[in-house]
Amino acid sequence: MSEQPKNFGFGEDETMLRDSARKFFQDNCSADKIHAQVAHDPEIHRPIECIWDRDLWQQIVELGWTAVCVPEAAGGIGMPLVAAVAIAEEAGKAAFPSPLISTYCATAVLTACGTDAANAALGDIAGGTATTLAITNQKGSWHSNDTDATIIDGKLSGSAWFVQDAKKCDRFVVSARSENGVGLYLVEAGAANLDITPDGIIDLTRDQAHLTFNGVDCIELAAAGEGDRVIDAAMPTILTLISADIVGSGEWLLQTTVEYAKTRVQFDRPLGFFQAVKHPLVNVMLDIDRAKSLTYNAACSIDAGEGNVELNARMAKSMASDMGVFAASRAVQFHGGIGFTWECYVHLFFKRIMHNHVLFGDAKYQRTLLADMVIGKAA
Amino acid sequence: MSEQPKNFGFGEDETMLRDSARKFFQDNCSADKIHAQVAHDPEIHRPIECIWDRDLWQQIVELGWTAVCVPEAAGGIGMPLVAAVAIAEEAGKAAFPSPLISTYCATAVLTACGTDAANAALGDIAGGTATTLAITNQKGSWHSNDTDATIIDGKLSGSAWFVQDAKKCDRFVVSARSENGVGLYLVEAGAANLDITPDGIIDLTRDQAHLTFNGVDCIELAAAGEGDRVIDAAMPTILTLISADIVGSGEWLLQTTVEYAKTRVQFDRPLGFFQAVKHPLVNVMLDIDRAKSLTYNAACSIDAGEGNVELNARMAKSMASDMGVFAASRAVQFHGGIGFTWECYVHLFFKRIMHNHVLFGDAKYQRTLLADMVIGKAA
Amino acid sequence: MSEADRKDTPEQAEFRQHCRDWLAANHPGRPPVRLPQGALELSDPEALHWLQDWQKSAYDAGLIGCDYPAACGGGGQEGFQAIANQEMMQAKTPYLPNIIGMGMAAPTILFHAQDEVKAELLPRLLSGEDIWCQGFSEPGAGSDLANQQTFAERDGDNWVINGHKVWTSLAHFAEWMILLCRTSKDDKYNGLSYFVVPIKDNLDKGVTVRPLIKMTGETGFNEVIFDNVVVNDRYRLDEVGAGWKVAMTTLAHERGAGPMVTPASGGMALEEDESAQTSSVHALIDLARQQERNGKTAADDPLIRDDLMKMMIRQAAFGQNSRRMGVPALTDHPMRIPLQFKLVATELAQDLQQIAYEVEGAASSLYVNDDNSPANGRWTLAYMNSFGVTIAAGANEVQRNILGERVLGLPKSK
Amino acid sequence: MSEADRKDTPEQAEFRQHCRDWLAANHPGRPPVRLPQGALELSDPEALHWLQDWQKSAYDAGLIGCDYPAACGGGGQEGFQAIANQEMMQAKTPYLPNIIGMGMAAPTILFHAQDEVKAELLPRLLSGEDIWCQGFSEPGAGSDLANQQTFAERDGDNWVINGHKVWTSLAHFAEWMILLCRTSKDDKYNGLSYFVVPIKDNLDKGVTVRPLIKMTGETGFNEVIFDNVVVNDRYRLDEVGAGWKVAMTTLAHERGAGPMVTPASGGMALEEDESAQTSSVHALIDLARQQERNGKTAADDPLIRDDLMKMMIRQAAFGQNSRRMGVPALTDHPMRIPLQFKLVATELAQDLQQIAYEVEGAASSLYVNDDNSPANGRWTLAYMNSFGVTIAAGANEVQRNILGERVLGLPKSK
Repeated sequence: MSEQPKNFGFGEDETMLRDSARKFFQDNCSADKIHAQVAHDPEIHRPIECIWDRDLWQQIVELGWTAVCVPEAAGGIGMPLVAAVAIAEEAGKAAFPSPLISTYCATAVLTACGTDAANAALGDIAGGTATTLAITNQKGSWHSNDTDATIIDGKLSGSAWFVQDAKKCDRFVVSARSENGVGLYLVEAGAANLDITPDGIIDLTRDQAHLTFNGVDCIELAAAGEGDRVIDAAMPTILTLISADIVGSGEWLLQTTVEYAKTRVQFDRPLGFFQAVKHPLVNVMLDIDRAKSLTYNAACSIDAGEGNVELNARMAKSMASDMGVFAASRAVQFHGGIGFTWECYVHLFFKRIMHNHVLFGDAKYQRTLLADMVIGKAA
Repeated sequence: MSEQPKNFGFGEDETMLRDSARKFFQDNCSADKIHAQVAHDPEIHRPIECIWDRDLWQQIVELGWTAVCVPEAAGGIGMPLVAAVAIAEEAGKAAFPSPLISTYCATAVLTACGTDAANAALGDIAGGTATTLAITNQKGSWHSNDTDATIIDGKLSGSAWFVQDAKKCDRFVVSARSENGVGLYLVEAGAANLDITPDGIIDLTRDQAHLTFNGVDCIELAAAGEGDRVIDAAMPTILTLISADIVGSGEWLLQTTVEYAKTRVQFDRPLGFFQAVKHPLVNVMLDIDRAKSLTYNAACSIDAGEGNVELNARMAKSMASDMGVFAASRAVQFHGGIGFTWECYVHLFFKRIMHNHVLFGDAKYQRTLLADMVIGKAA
Repeated sequence: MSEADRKDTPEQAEFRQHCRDWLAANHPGRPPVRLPQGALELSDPEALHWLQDWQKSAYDAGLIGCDYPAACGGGGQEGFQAIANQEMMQAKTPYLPNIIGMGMAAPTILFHAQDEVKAELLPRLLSGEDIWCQGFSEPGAGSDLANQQTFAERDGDNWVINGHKVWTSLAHFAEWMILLCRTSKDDKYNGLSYFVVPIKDNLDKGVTVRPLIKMTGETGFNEVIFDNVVVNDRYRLDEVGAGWKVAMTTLAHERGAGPMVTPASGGMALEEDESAQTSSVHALIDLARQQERNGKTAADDPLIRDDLMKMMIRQAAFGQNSRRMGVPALTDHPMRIPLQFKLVATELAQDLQQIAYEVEGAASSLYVNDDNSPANGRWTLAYMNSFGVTIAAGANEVQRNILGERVLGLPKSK
Repeated sequence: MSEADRKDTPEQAEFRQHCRDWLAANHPGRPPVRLPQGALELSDPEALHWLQDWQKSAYDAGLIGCDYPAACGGGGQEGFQAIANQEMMQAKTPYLPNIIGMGMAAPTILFHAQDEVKAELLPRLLSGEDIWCQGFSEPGAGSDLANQQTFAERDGDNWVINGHKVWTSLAHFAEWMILLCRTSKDDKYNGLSYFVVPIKDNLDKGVTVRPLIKMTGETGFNEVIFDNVVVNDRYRLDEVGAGWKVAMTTLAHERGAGPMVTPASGGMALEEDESAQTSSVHALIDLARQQERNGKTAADDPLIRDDLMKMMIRQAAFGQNSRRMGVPALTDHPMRIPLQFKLVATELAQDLQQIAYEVEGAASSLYVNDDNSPANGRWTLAYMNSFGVTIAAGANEVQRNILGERVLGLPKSK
């Protein structure tokens, strides 16, 4: 039996932090407020823009949320990952547009670097410097060894793709290849010879871009040949954070749809009377609870530094991705005609979930890797 | 668009034959009669026995059912495959214990041989000689090139496995390897140096055995090196016949469960009032209709001798196998406690379907081969 | 179509030849503007008018409405429409724009309207000159069609209509609407009546048509508000209070289960590239061949391959079910297959389009307004739009009730 | 259990040490005969008696019933049972045979019986000397528990019982039965009363116990017929007409949602070979590694691998849900997880066992009476038996109603 704490390491501090986060989002990020903010232009060929509330970001920074998982040695609070997971879950429940979760992902990679440069960057994150990962190639490979960027004589060339919240961030953690292998490098958003091209994306609650490097100055975070190892070490944390985001969004969709099913009357009965609605909603709940517990378990095992962290994290992401797609589709379906309209908030969460569903690998991808881990590579 | 007949080649003769088969089974093979016959001993470690009604077999032969698909040239009636498929479907609906479908499968292989010896054997089938295939190895490979039997100097050695209705049949069509490849050989059930070892199987409506050859005399049906090609040519017909059997059993399970759901009262309502029962039953119906139409289409394309016969047959078997497992599980579940008892006839069809589900490859296996056909082998 | 040929009577064979000759000479060619996947999504007037011209020419040639009485502008034949449809499909023609008119309004008018109303409305309906829309759905009446709140009050020879209809496709182009509404508050079902309403003529007389925005950001559906709109009693179909019965005629034909064969052309690829169609498994297979997923070709992933094969099998089964529906000897219950079509087709498309996200991997995040989006973001857009149809025209949950009750004979779930 | 240690009070820590010491010295070792997967399937008297001896010794050592009052033969402690259960699990002990008695009868008796009846029945129940069974299900009362037809008629100080109970596990060994039956025909719910009935003493006085044969051919369940069986009124629990309320106490504890922690040991592999257990994904993975499917090793098939991983994830989630249930801060609704267990556990096992057919391929046709059947036919047998639990104790359709109504607050589906 595991030596890990029964409560997933979810102690008083973590609970207080989670509750304050929940209150913060209730006070500042009601669904109607977010919708008015990010969904003001339904036009399908709308100009690509990045909408978010910088003041809220400042408040978050002052609340210390960016410092939560930064090691104390690097100027952070050094709380366990479950604390960040709790915040990520609440952020998902609010469909919160911000670079917070991207910055948590960058924090995980920087922490795994363990270099002075990385620690300095971590300190800046604690101070509010939004930072995101640029470690994916144009083919959308999640493999730590794949990158379209190269580094020669300390300058970056090539490109990085599917960079999350790029326009909201001040810095990028870029993976680039040289003859010695893949290394990690810190790039300022304002750096010379760096093009940040925003993508037109479905999710209204985040932005995404691809970066083009034409000889960009950078700071080495992990030496060539170390980068892929570092990313692999951080990946379980990244997967766990995205899972938490999905779990939060899934719970919002479940509760919102349940409320609708209680009030909406069809055939002289509330919708929720019908088992064709009730039982799928129960199945959504079952999947949410599976994903939620697996996510906490993954975070807890990462905090405990125990063996199966990758296994636990990929189980969580696989369950969360499948749950998210299911929860989102049932929410639209059971909201009926209104759920299919732009004015109904369901689509905000639907789109955020469909984005997270594939981010860092969908459920099939996770299970394929799990099978190799657990069963062994197929002959 | 296809040049095949819109009615799947289901003309007056075929319809008459189907209707007479339906009546025959209604008159002679009611579920309670079959159950009393094959389920008389529930004991889990019961002695392995082969129970069937030879008189009914004689009647079938006299009705010409074994001759239906035997070419006229070989002394048969030479009707299209859809005729045999119609009978197989009715047989499945009655969970009919007999070597009929096994004999149809053997007929397909013998017809594909095209040799005088094979034509002679076909003539005997038309006359009522029950014949079955012995073309599977101990590993349960459905590949035409895999066999555990060898032939040297015209005598068979080795073994054949998963031989259907073996104890009911007078003859076996055996695939065996020699240095020139796989050939097909006719063996009499009473041949010297042949051991027929019955398997203990779950399905109560058929028997199965493995054969051991210790230098058994045989007649060559297809020359060494021809056998696998012949089996491949016949496989679409075999898959289509098994699919038809599953479709028939599935329809019986659907109708029986629907009747139960109309009468069984729970919570002061007939069971079928509840969408938790109604909607899964509708889904079973949808799957049955898919499998049924795909089965007729496969048979029709085989009769038309058109290109995609293997594609059509594997689509039918994949759909039928998945449908069968689903229909069987819902039938037991919705019959509640009674459906879980030996005295309820549902288990006869449940077990027959679970057997057919894997026979000649389950749904996953079929789709894997389909993907190679349609998408091309994966890189 | 050789089999079909074999079955034709001499008259039918002659008509089939006429269709072929005319189509060979009068195929409209490719559209000048991009057409949406279906007529219900038409928003560009130019596209509409081009399609109306096509329908008019086919109508004038006798390929549309052939089975309708001559007195209603039809061809007065029997079994000709199916032939014309086959030949128009064979000739890969564009679809017909007046889809609600022909599929739902026309048969309802034919069976329930007064003769002079038939003569007044059906010719311009069949010719496509008058576009029709359907006023059934309301904010409070989704799948529960009988829960109509829109009210028509008798006023001498007229009715005064007040209410609010939603999800009215094509209303922004429509001259006419088939309207189900309430004429009595005393009885849920027998308090309904059915009208045909000239909405375009009443745009300045109490009718307001407003676009509804879908979750994709597209328009297409509308809401229609009735504010003391006056309609003459001659435009009432069948008796006062018989609206539910009349609506059943409409719905039966919508589900392909009515006696009249709906005029339908089509078969023309809407994009130069066949594989652009988001309803085709083979289009998704083509996408999977080109698309990188998690850095590898999607079509090489065994799990994606299995999903694609599952979809291919369901798509093939759908086609073979339509084929079997035409063979009475092979269908125990006449409604068993027809009543499945809407449910099966919409769920097949939805599941197919959902798989596209996994096929596209990271790139599924890109929308139609991004140059790098796979297949121009068509698949992810189609997935979101798919809910429009699994919800519309009686949510699929209701479709399952209908099948369970009408075909399997299970008790009503109400 | 370090974490658990940290949480123990000094008394609890002392008790935990006592459990460890006693178990180290008194573990019963391996059974002399093969045991079924669960106590409910016990059919071999020798197996039963060996397990009864184990329960008695654990009871005498104070590891069973610790939280029950001393007056009822319990230990009079609080929170000790959970510790004893943890330690017995740790020590990989066999399971306890009187599972219905401890899990359902004991808490119901504790909360609803007269004191002298508690004192009379609970000691021999907790010690396992008296085996108990449950008389809830009837031919006409499956998931609809309140539809009881068995009738108890008042006769002075006694009740005369007539009726027919089914699916009564362990009845063939049981001294006692908890019986829900009807005492009034006027009210469905308030017409029910609850008794404890000495069935073994009445075998020659109107009680008949008959085995029911499962679809597998195995026995295990029974039917119990009551023919004018006389039971004293002292054996009635709570008021006449309060049977439904009393039954809720029973069901809450059956679903692990009651206040009393059920004494439970276990952890011992029932077969020499761990992988023989049909409820474990890893056991199926081991099978897939050995098993040929369509001529290839099943564990190499990407589709089988994916199914196995899906199951592994669900199994892990089940364990982590149990863990989270103990953390109030992480559970919004106290019943949300507990009420899932029966549903989730039974469907997980059923789906797992269904996959075994595909893992085994052609060999799945072989039954337990065939020497070549994979894993001695254990998996295919388990699949059929799995329906016993998805149907029993409130079919899973009803479990979903309960979750939708009690946890999500959706309106009743009745």
